[in-house]
Amino acid sequence: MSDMSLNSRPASGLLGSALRSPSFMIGFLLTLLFVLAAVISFFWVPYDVTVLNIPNKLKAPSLEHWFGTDIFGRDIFSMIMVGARVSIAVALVAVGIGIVAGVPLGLLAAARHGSLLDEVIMRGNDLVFAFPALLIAIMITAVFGPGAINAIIAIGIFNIPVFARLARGAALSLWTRDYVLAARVAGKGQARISAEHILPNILNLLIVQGTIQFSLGILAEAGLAFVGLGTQPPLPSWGRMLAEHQTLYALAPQTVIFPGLAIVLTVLGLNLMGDGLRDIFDPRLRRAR
Amino acid sequence: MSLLEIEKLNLSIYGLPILRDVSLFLEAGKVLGIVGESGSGKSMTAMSVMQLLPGGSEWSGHIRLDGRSLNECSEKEMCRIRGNDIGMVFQEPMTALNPVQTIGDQVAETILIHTGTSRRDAMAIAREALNRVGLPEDRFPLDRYPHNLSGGQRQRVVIAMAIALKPRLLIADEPTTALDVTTQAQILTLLKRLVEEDDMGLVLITHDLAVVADMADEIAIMKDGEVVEQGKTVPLFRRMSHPYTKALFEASGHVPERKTHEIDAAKPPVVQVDDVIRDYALPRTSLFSAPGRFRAVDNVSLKIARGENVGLVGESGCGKSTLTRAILALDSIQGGEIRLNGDLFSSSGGGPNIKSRRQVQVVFQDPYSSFNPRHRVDRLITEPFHLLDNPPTGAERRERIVSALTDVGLRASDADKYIHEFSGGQRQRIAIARALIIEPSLIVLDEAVSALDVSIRAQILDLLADLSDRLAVSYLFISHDLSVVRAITDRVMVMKAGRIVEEGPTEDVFLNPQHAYTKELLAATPILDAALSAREAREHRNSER
Amino acid sequence: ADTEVTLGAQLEPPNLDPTGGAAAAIDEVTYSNVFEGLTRFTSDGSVVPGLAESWEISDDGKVYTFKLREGVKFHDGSDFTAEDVKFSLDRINAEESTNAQKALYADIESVEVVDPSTVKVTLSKPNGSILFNLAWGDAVIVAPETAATNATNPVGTGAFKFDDWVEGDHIDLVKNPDYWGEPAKLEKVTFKFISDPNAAFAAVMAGDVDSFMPFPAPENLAQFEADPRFNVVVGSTEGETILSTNNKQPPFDNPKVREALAHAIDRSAIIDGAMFGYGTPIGTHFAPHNPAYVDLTSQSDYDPEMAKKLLAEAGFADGFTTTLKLPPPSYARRGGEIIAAQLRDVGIETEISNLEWAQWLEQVFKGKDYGLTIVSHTEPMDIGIYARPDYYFQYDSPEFQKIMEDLNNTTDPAKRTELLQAAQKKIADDYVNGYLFQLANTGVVNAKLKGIWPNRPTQANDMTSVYWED
Amino acid sequence: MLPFLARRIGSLALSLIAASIVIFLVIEVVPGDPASFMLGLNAAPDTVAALRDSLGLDAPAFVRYWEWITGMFRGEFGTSYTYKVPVGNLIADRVWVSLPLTIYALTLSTLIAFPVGVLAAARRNSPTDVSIMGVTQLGIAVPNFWFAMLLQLVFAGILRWFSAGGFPGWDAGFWAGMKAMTLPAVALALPQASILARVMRSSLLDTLGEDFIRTARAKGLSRRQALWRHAIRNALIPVLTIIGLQFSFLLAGAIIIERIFYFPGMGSLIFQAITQRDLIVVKSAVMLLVFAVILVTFLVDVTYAIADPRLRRARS
Ligand SMILES: Nc1ncnc2c1ncn2[C@@H]1O[C@H](COP(=O)(O)OP(=O)(O)OP(=O)(O)O)[C@@H](O)[C@H]1O
Ligand SMILES: Nc1ncnc2c1ncn2[C@@H]1O[C@H](COP(=O)(O)OP(=O)(O)OP(=O)(O)O)[C@@H](O)[C@H]1O
Ligand SMILES: [Mg+2]
Ligand SMILES: [Mg+2]
Repeated sequence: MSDMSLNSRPASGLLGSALRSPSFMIGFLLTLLFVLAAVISFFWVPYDVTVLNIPNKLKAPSLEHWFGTDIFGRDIFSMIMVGARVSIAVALVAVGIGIVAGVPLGLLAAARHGSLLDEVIMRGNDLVFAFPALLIAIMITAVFGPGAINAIIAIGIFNIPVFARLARGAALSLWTRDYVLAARVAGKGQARISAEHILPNILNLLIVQGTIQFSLGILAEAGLAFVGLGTQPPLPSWGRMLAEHQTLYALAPQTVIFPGLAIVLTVLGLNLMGDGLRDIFDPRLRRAR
Repeated sequence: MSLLEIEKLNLSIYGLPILRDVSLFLEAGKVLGIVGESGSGKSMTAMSVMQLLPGGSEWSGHIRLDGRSLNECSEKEMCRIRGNDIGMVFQEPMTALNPVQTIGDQVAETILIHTGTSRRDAMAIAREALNRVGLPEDRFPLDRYPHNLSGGQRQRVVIAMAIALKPRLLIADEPTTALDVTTQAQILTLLKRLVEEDDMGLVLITHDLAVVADMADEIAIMKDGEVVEQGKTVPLFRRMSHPYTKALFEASGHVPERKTHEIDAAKPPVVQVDDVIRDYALPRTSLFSAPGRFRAVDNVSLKIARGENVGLVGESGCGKSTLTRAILALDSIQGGEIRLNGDLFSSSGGGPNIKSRRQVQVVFQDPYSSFNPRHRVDRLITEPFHLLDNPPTGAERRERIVSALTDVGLRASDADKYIHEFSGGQRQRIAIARALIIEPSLIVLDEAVSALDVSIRAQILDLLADLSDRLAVSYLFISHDLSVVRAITDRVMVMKAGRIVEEGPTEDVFLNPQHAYTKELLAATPILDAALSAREAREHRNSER
Repeated sequence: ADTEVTLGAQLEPPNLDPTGGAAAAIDEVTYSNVFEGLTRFTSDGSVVPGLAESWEISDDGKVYTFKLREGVKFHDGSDFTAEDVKFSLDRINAEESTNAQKALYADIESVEVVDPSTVKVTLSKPNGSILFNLAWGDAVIVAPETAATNATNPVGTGAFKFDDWVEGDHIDLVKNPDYWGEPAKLEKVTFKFISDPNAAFAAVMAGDVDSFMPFPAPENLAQFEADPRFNVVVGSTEGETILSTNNKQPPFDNPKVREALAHAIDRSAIIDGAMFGYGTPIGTHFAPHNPAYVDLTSQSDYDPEMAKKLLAEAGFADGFTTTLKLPPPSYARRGGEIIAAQLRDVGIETEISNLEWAQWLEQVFKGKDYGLTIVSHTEPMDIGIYARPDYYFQYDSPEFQKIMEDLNNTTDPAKRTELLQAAQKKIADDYVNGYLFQLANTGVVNAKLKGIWPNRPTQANDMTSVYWED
Repeated sequence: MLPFLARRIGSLALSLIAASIVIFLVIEVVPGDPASFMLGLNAAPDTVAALRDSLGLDAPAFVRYWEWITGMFRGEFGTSYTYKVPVGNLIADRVWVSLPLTIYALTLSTLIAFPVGVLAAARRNSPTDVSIMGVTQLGIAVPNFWFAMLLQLVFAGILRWFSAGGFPGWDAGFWAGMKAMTLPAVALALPQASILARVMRSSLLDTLGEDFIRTARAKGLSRRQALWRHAIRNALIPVLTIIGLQFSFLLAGAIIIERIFYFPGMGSLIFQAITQRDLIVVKSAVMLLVFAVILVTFLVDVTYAIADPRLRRARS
């Protein structure tokens, strides 16, 4: 797997193979759908999600309320649109943290392969992995209080070793490439080589992993929100919608089915897209097809 | 009736034609050599016989083994034929064996699959097969794992697997390409012996004309999926009716024209290596003991004068690349010092002297991995500008790029292309351009032509000779291919186990080797002319008898 | 008939010593079942004799002489005597005491053993609530030998004995055959702890528990009601659910702002939205089922226009922003969202933060770092907290403190009622907090199970008279 | 093999020390006082102070760290602030519930994933493969708490085949215990099985592309024989890693599932202890989990060495 992007070629032809990959296309469309929902929600939603209409609560789906209304009479469709925003933002920033902190660490460890620094970075990664993620998230929220920011930090911390490991592994195999040797012969330093030669060539790998971590981030946010540690009201969040209506499974199924589906489809979309991207970037598989 | 008959074999993979009208015949007890450049369809022909073609393949024509048509065989019947009637040996001994099974199990598996014998008997037969390929019981018990064996030993295991059931036909697809010359010679001798002992038919696929001239009774020459010429070895080479055969032949023995270089003794040598030691740290064996060391370069000293071409030969793993990396100051050294044009470049104490770095550039073996696939040629070849105090910009930069490209026989317009738009030979030219662009005094060429087809190799050698004449640049030319070294260098050094064991003017060393190892190396190197003459003499004797 | 019952409960007790912690869950398991006090509550909230058969009160109201029941034995077989009473009461007031309600018994000056079945309790000053206070779980009588281990192995005098505790899952009590009073009808009672409301619903539906009181999700009650297997019980609790306001934090130090707050809140929407209709609106900090209750809800009717006007008068025509810190129970979380929306309508923006109990205690209760919060005060008759200026509302009214002092010095019931009503009015007039509703005791009980207390005068699941109907 | 073990054990010890410091420091900064939590709304400040004192909360940090660590070596974990029972017993009880649940779930997920992954790889690009891949994608995308609630509703609430949750204790009998574990184990196992099946498939496909598979085919092995005799054992290495990771996830990451099924496992113990600020339980329980994870990683490494003879030499 780690070899996939290492044979990558420039963008030409990727678009064509993207269009021919069904899993990428389905994934891309699903993802696009939710990104659009999030973007549109900034300008327009069918109903204001901060206005409660208690007499109108728990209405089944209808023409007025496509997905019905929730326990406070809010429009579930609108809440899902705004919730998309939250999910995407939380997951995006968390993945961002993972990339921004993890990739340089991984590149550094690879550049200093075998040194004490490398060992320290790798053992540090193992250490983070050794902590059960959800527990640490709970501890973090116990220290700093619940909220979107802390959820982001909690999820982000666990993304760091993921990206550090990935970057290190891929970078290590690139460091043995002749073109890296050639750059060293040209007198370039480790930082410069990492930036010019290593990073661009592991980008594909990072994009694929990023997509997958992104979907995991959405699931994690939902999980945290479900135990009450994620985004706080009044901002809607898919996980909290599920948590707040978990007792209404039988009475008002729309309140749990739609947010649940939103999570499932988004995660599915992202995973399919990641899979598709992997196939597209991986020349070995491409040849086989 | 021939042992193997291939008649009008056509193959396409996902609609892409790969083989066209390939027809080949082989008698029992004979060797058929198939030669041709990379991608000419040699392996695919072999795979068609095995019926192990990749997905999306469609083929037509006839393949008969001992008169039995494989066209009509079901997959199940093919399974019975493979390993039993046809054995196959592949090129890469390092990956051809299952790393988590013992060699005994892997050899015995062939027997267990095809015969109803007990495991014990199968192990006994496996033992015997391993003995036959020269892996005796006392040193190679059945419960060894592949990773304990060297490449040549692994290749023997693969051969043992293929011949365990004494198949009628053995196909060997480049069985020695990954091995060094001495091991290659042993494996080839082994194959020859097995053919004689078992009266087996052997299809030997290779791109090395010398090997095939030595081994094969009949030769088929392939190009672009077609057999362009086929016939008995000696007449085929003597006649060479097809122009491609002729080109191939000429290219493989090609010696570029070179002027002799005058050495200016007054100037300091381009590179002077004094008592260099390079140790690799081995992984720690325990937390507290100091890590072990492996001495890959052991007290090596050498000198290269301006304009001189020096060769460095030796078998795989003897430390050639390690020495190169030390000269390029890519790795720190543990002893000695390296001077470039008289200035200290690197020593065991300190890191490299950046100022001197521009004096030395390098060309690597693999033209495919030598370039960052994301950069255009202009950016690729100007990378060494980094070493200059005032890198040229604008028009001057462009000019330097164009002149470097034209120097290596490429066009100015190639500067804006990506590396994947070039062939292997062109890539190697670009690599040379990159090395030349800052006008270094020494270029290290580490197996720079080993990955190229013979005809392209000939072109690159010409280019190198030409450049060295025109620009007075020195080469350190590293290769395991003695004929290439002989063609291009003035002086040669022979390396063994981290030490230089012999050194002298190239022709002297080749004609009159002093060290036993050099002699062994030379004896093992197949040479086309010599092989042909030997075969001719043999055939002549046989026909007289 | 069946003689075993499994009760569902949302919170697991941290330990089983009611004298060593405030957790309601401790009393919910042990009160009256395992431990008994001198007096005790009945289902309707009145105080009746417990381990004390009777008592006499001196004329100055300072000396209580309790006549103890005879023939009472602790579960370990030892006799219950006046010494145990003295030990238990002295222990509450000892310096190193960790009794959560120590303040309730601060007036006890001394406890004397007159004879093995008589105890004389002397107060430093008259306290009309002392019999009531002694009925709390925090004043149960324990034996000196076992006091230290009651947390994990409670030994009391009640109709049930502690049997087994699988931490995190359940606690078993078994019938005490040697009970002094009428023996329990059940052989075994199991308390099963299910914190998740959805799991609670599933557990009831699956028949894993026979009763779940209070049931944490009022929205499911309608479904149980429709199911003939279950009875839905709606009773009263002592829980005044209020929008606690930080009276010292600007702008809430301005009575006008607090009044505006009171008018901005629509109680019926909250009861409907957060509690699915279960709950009685209150206008002051007092339980509506108490005879002394005065209905003051009209004083803080929902009137957003009025609220805006008052805000403008107070100088906040453009509104302001404050914090709303919510503890975990769903009345608080849901109520909080509704109140936030209602306050937004009058221009008050709230930043909601959902806190765990520990954080709530730290930030709100102890640190007084909050603007608004919602919490249910479930202690019975706890209007006295308004007399503590350092209490987290930070309400400091000498007038109110005077009323409370008078109340403590009064034993005459009519006079006490009068004072209690004055107190209720005073805090309503000062709009100390937003008074929302009295928490209802809503639960679901197997239709065949009889004798469960419908009301919750204190945190208790008195199982002594529960039985299965055939 | 021995030096390899020594080296791994050394780094294992270092990791544990680092982990214990991290845990202790995090616990130090968690706001919230166990004493005031226990005493509730009406407690007087001096009561709280008395309780803090009796809980030993006021000693300096270094002393408490040292006592904690040395205590653990003696097998003493202190007494839970709230439960008032020895932390060791508390954790031991939960481990006997969590560990079987983890093993149950892991077994289920492996039993499902293994054949499914092999089937998909063997029939690469066939409709079977495509649909298996689709279903596993869905399995990964479905939040496990959502799935758990659904299981509970259907199998406990409607069909009433299982109780909705809880754990009767092993005293109630082995089968009663297994039955109580079934729904949580299934809820935990299915998403994990999806992941595992995908890893199994791709690892197997990678291995099937290796040269030695071609060698095996040339010996006359059929596709299926080559798969079973040569590919699977080699493909198992990445699969082992994932199983190792899943073990740690299941052991502690099951908090949400444990909540839904009010299952008295390690996850809910820690969750509850955090809410009650029973920090003495939290730190030892988390330490134990981290220890378990590090230990499993270690075991996986050693298993690698057994599965792959190359590693035995390379590291020794
Ligand atoms: N699995 C495959 N799928 C599609 N095309 C293939 C596949 N393998 C080989 N080819 C193509 O078939 C042609 C012949 O390849 P083949 O491997 O037979 O060459 P060869 O003569 O053995 O070369 P070499 O000396 O490099 O081994 C090449 O053009 C190659 O690109
Ligand atoms: N990073 C390393 N660590 C330890 N040993 C190494 C390392 N790199 C190379 N070696 C060992 O050093 C010796 C010399 O290796 P080197 O690559 O220089 O050989 P070479 O002569 O270039 O061989 P080839 O012809 O195969 O390229 C070999 O025995 C090799 O196993
Ligand atoms: Mg080939
Ligand atoms: Mg080399």
